[in-house]
Amino acid sequence: MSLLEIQSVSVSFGGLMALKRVSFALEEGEIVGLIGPNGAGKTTLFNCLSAFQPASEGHLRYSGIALETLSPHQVAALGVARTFQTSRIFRRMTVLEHLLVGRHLHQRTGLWAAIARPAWVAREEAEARECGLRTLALFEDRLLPRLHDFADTLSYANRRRLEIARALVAEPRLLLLDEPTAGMNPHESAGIVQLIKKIRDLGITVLLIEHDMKVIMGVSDRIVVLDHGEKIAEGLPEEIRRNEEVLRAYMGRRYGRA
Amino acid sequence: MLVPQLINGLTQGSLYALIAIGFVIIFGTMNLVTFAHGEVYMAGAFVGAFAMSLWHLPWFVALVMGMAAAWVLGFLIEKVAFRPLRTAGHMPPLLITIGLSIILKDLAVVLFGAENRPVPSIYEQTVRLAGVQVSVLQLVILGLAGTLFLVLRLVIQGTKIGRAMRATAQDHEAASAMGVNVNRVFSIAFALASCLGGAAGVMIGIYYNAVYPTMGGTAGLKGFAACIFGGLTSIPGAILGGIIIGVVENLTVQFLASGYRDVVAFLVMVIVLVLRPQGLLGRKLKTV
Amino acid sequence: MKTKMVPMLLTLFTLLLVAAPVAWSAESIHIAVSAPLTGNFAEYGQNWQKAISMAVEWINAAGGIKGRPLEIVYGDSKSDPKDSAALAQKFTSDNRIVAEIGDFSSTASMAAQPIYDRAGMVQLSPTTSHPKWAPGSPWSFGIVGTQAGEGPFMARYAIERLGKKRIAVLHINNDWGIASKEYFVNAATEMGAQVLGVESYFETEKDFTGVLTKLRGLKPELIYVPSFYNEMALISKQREKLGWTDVVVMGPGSLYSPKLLELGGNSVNGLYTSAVFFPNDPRPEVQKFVKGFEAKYKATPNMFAGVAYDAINLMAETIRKVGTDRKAIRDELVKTKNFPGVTGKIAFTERRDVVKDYRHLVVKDGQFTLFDK
Amino acid sequence: MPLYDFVPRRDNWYVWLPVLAALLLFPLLVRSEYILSIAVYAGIYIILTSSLNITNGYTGLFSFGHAAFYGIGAYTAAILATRLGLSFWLTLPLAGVVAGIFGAAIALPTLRLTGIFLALVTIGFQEITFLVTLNWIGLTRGPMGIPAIPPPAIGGVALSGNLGYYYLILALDVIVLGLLSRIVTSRVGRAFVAIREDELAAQSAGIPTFRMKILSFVIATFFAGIAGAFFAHHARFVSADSFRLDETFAILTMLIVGGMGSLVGPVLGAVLLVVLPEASRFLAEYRGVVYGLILIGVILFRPEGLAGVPGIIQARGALSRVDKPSGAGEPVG
Amino acid sequence: MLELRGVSTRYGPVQVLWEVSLTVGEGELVCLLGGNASGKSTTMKTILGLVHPVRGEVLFRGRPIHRDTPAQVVRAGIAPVLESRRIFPQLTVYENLLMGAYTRTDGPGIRQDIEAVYERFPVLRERRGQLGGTLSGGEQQMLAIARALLARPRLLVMDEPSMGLSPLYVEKTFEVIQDLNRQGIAILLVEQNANMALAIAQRGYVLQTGRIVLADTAQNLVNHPMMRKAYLEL
Repeated sequence: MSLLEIQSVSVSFGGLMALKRVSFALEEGEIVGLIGPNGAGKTTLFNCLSAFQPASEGHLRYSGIALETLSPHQVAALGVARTFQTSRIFRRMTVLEHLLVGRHLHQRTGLWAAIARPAWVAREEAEARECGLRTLALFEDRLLPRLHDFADTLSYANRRRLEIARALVAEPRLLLLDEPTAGMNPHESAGIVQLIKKIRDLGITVLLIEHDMKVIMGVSDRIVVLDHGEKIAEGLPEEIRRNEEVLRAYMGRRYGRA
Repeated sequence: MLVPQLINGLTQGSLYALIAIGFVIIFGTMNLVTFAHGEVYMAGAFVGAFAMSLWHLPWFVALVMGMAAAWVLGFLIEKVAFRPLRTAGHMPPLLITIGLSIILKDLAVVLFGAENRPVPSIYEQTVRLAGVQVSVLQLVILGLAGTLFLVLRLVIQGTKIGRAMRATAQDHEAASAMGVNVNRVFSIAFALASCLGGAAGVMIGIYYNAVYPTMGGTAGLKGFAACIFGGLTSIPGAILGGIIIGVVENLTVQFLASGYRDVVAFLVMVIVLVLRPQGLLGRKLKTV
Repeated sequence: MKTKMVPMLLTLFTLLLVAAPVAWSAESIHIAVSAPLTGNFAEYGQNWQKAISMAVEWINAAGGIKGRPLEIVYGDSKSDPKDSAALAQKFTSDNRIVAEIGDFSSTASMAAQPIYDRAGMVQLSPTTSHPKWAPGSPWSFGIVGTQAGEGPFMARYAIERLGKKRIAVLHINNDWGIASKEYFVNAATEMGAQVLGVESYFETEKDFTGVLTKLRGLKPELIYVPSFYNEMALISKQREKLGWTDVVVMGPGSLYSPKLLELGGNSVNGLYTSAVFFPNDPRPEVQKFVKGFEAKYKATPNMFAGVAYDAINLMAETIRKVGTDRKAIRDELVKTKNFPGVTGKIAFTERRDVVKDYRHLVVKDGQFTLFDK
Repeated sequence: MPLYDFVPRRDNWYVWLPVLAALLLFPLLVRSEYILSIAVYAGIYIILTSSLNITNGYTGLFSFGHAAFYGIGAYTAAILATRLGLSFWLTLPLAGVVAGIFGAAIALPTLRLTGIFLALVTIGFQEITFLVTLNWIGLTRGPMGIPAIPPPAIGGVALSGNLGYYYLILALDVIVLGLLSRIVTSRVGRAFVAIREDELAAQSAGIPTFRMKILSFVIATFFAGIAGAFFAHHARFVSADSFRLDETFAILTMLIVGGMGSLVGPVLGAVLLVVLPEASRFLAEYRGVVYGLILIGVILFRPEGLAGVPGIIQARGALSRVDKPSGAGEPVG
Repeated sequence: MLELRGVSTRYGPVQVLWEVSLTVGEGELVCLLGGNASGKSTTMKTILGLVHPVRGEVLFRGRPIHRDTPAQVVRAGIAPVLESRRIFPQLTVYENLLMGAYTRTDGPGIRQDIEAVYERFPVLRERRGQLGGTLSGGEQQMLAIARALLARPRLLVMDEPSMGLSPLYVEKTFEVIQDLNRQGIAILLVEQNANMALAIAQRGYVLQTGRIVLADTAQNLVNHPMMRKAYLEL
């Protein structure tokens, strides 16, 4: 059984079809790139997967569980974490606090425990902190020295890293990354490529939206291409590279000759 | 007693509608809510009252003066409270207008005293229409409110600045790219909204024969409720909302008790907000 | 470590709190007045203030109380129970203050009552007329009379003197208004009148068209309106505009004010009311007060000014007799008999309120005139 | 460390010792009923602002109806004490519970709304509560208010002077602030802040945002109810006028002036704005004007208040995302 | 006629354009190409005065306009066709056209020009009383172009006119663009659809992550190996 199966999913906004019967599957441990020109429906698909956007048709199965009827936090509880296209960091929280929020699902302190503070609450917090620091170590010295800095003082690239760290600390099985290198310089992007590989080595399956083709080609095991809401190609990076349909989607038809 | 109550409600409702339209214009173009609108209405009412009682001017001159004063006040409020905070989200301008409303109300108390200021009566006669005794003043107010609605419609639908206001409301970046001076449109929209509030203030002063510094509070909230009824963005919706609230209030007085009439207005507001935040006639607002 | 800021700031606040009290001259005798100087009832509070200031001026010009000048400490309660209670805290904790006058509304007076009671200080209200007020504490006094007296008096006026049997009531919805309504309605029903309907309004309302339309539908011969003159003027004008002319309007003595004539214009002609205070009253104390008030403020005093004037004079008189001890003042005040007030003779019942004489008035040609028929 | 970041912890509790000592000694130094009564009011407002801070500051839900819950608490205590003769020690928690239930009842249907709509519904609720209190004479005695509420008794002795009330509210403040600080420094408090900062991101971190928002509302309204009960037993009289929209605005102003999203801010705001008008009686007539000017000045020049977390009131609700073309790039004249 | 010199633009902390320089000559049709998020739209907004650059300058007919308001830019003779059309959905077609002529005060001239665009786009005449939002995507595109023409521009700046349109309307749009250019209006065409744009343009620039990486004649660009790379990183 595939980890994630997307079966003929369509989404329409008031008559406009953002996704048209898109189907593909993700196997455990894969890195799959999701590409396509602007408006192709990539982020819409992500929103469907994380239950922010209901699918008008089709099915989404994650390790056999239907995602359609769940709410976003329930999807997260299943082990699906995501980042957002435009960084959605908690601007007035510190780096460490982001990681603690990321551990939310692995903690159980509720209102009464917060007030009564039995010993296990402190242990739970210490464990979350541990786990957070371990996760930050993946980013070498980018975030660790800024543990107590507010997120809105971070550089753009660090904000994206922080978002990834927050998703990772939840120990997901499936990680959805939406343009993790947007706004990064080539050197920083290369770092993200390494990071994504490390993430895969942790046993996490990655679905990646990315505009930087160097990143996509460098990291993906397979690539799925969307255009105007339809899947127009799926295959290994080499195959996609040679695919004329993909080229046309990006560069347009030749005027007068199409 | 049903027909007279309907007429009472209609008269009162048309004045709520004038206040509500102000909220619609401001929210529609700027996507912001003002809390000082009731105090603008109060200021207009005072100017109108002074014009009639101290300077003994005819009521229509008082009306124009009240509207002009409200226009100027609205213009200033936009400059002080909204202009510096255009990109700051909803809350800061809202809170500033709360501050302004407290200041205006207290200044009015200090300057004019807390008591009622009498406003001379006009059109004290009644006429019989289809067997029902109707106050001439009520008819005059209804006529005036109707005229203002029409003039407003002409301004918004038929003039260049009206078109610019609508365009700005729909897409202020695109309007800006067309060469519209968005700040100027905002100023004018705010002043226009205030001016209608001022008109309502003058008329309510004449209708109830009294103006007083705290008159803005409840009136502002009721106008707001009416505006929500119409979904914050629809002028016909606001007019309908105002009239419905006016009529329902008077029916509440007739069939329930006078003390409950405001409850009904706010209940309507809360229910509409919870069940249909876009209002009855408002366009659906995008979220997320 | 910037965290030191926290204790430092808190210490600063503590100092502010300590520094708050203000000093005043030592030898004066201080009487506190808790009154609505701003807010919805500001007009009535300002009437008090005018009358009280004038009385104090006169007392001090005549050498004060045994050589000591009288000084008033005003507190603005807005007639809000919370402010009135806060002022009570302030007044009772100030050792120089010997007694208090106020508050305006029954609600505000009763909110402060337990505090004066606890501290042991006289609370003499010029206007509180709720029958349950004065009996609520041995330290509470009322001098305007109670609704228990005025209500039946007005009912008799309506039914026996004017011969109106179909009656509707429109009252202000507060302690005073409800008590007024109840005593009037009970008395009227007992006297055989038919009370067709009772409506109420809140103090902030200005629109009476709806409620008047409703009452009109009941076809009463008389409407009894326990309210203040401000609202009465609006009610009359709006009634006139609705064309409702075939009805007699009556209300208690709170309506009696020149302001009613000014605000109400023609619409209040034919209105029946009563008064405990009447400026044309030939008694010398009344004439002295009215002349002085008119000279000083260019306006005729109303009932509110009159009762406040009586309150301060009664208080000054009591202090003159027994000195400045709070307890002694109370014990002496209880014994008051036949104090010649401008609102009539003041003699406290065992409930520490008074029984007033009322005069029948009617508005004729824009003037209050004594009604005698 | 900025002031807004101050949270009592194991390693810094000692800085509070001199403060606590000063507060304990304070009444013995001033010995003025009047000043003590001001201090008691400041204590009540500390609870009100701190609890409002949970929704408006920490969770970023702008409620404009706090005075209504304060009033519900006060009336609950007043009615239970005068009709059923319950003691303060019972009415206090019950008032909190009743206010919290109302909070949940209001929150359930309305918390799906965000930003300005939530503010408007709470204003509507505020007005309705006021008017119902005024009209439901059978329960609340309407405009007459409820007098003769018994004072709290400690060990069978009823409090009489403000000295007792002072120590009582001091203890209550310490407890409430202690509870609130435990809540906001826990996983629950972090979830609140995450919702304020970015609701979608919070959801995708697995936070059940709807449930947490309700919880935040219930906590805030519970403590407002507690403040109300104390008020009722202190003033010994409640009437609807004390819990109107102006009162909400006053609490809101204190919160904004003190600063939102921090534990220290609301305390500073409440104390400052209770003391300032009393210390400046000469401004009596202009008090409202001064309040308004302070509010405007703070929002224009220091929107985070004295000790608040910067940027909270500028946070954009869902509605402002409607005008997506704006706000990008440098502002253009 | 239009010249950008070393323009850098940022949104808050994020720099989007880095030292962008380009020129559009009198009567020229120049395209600005690039993949997703390469900075094309920001370049356009910078030219239109909707965003102000932090460094560098924008000259139009020799005069700096990078500190001007959008209104001044329009008056100077630059009209925009914004990305995804951005017509006013609640205004009628006719009113949308009037908005295009917002900065003009010559009533008769405006009426004449509206007649002229009706001639060019008969469908707009048919729908003149309809609300803009009820038009189909292609019709909206025609309206957006017509609206820009009503400013009587010397330079038309078009942001991705092909986006989200059916192939038929894409062709139609490009025909119109070519036609307008033949009549002497200079055009800066910001496009993702490189092949199509290069087929009608005289020169082209390629943006990649906020920097100009290629500048050449259209003919040379069509088969330039860098093109593929710029888009697909091949």
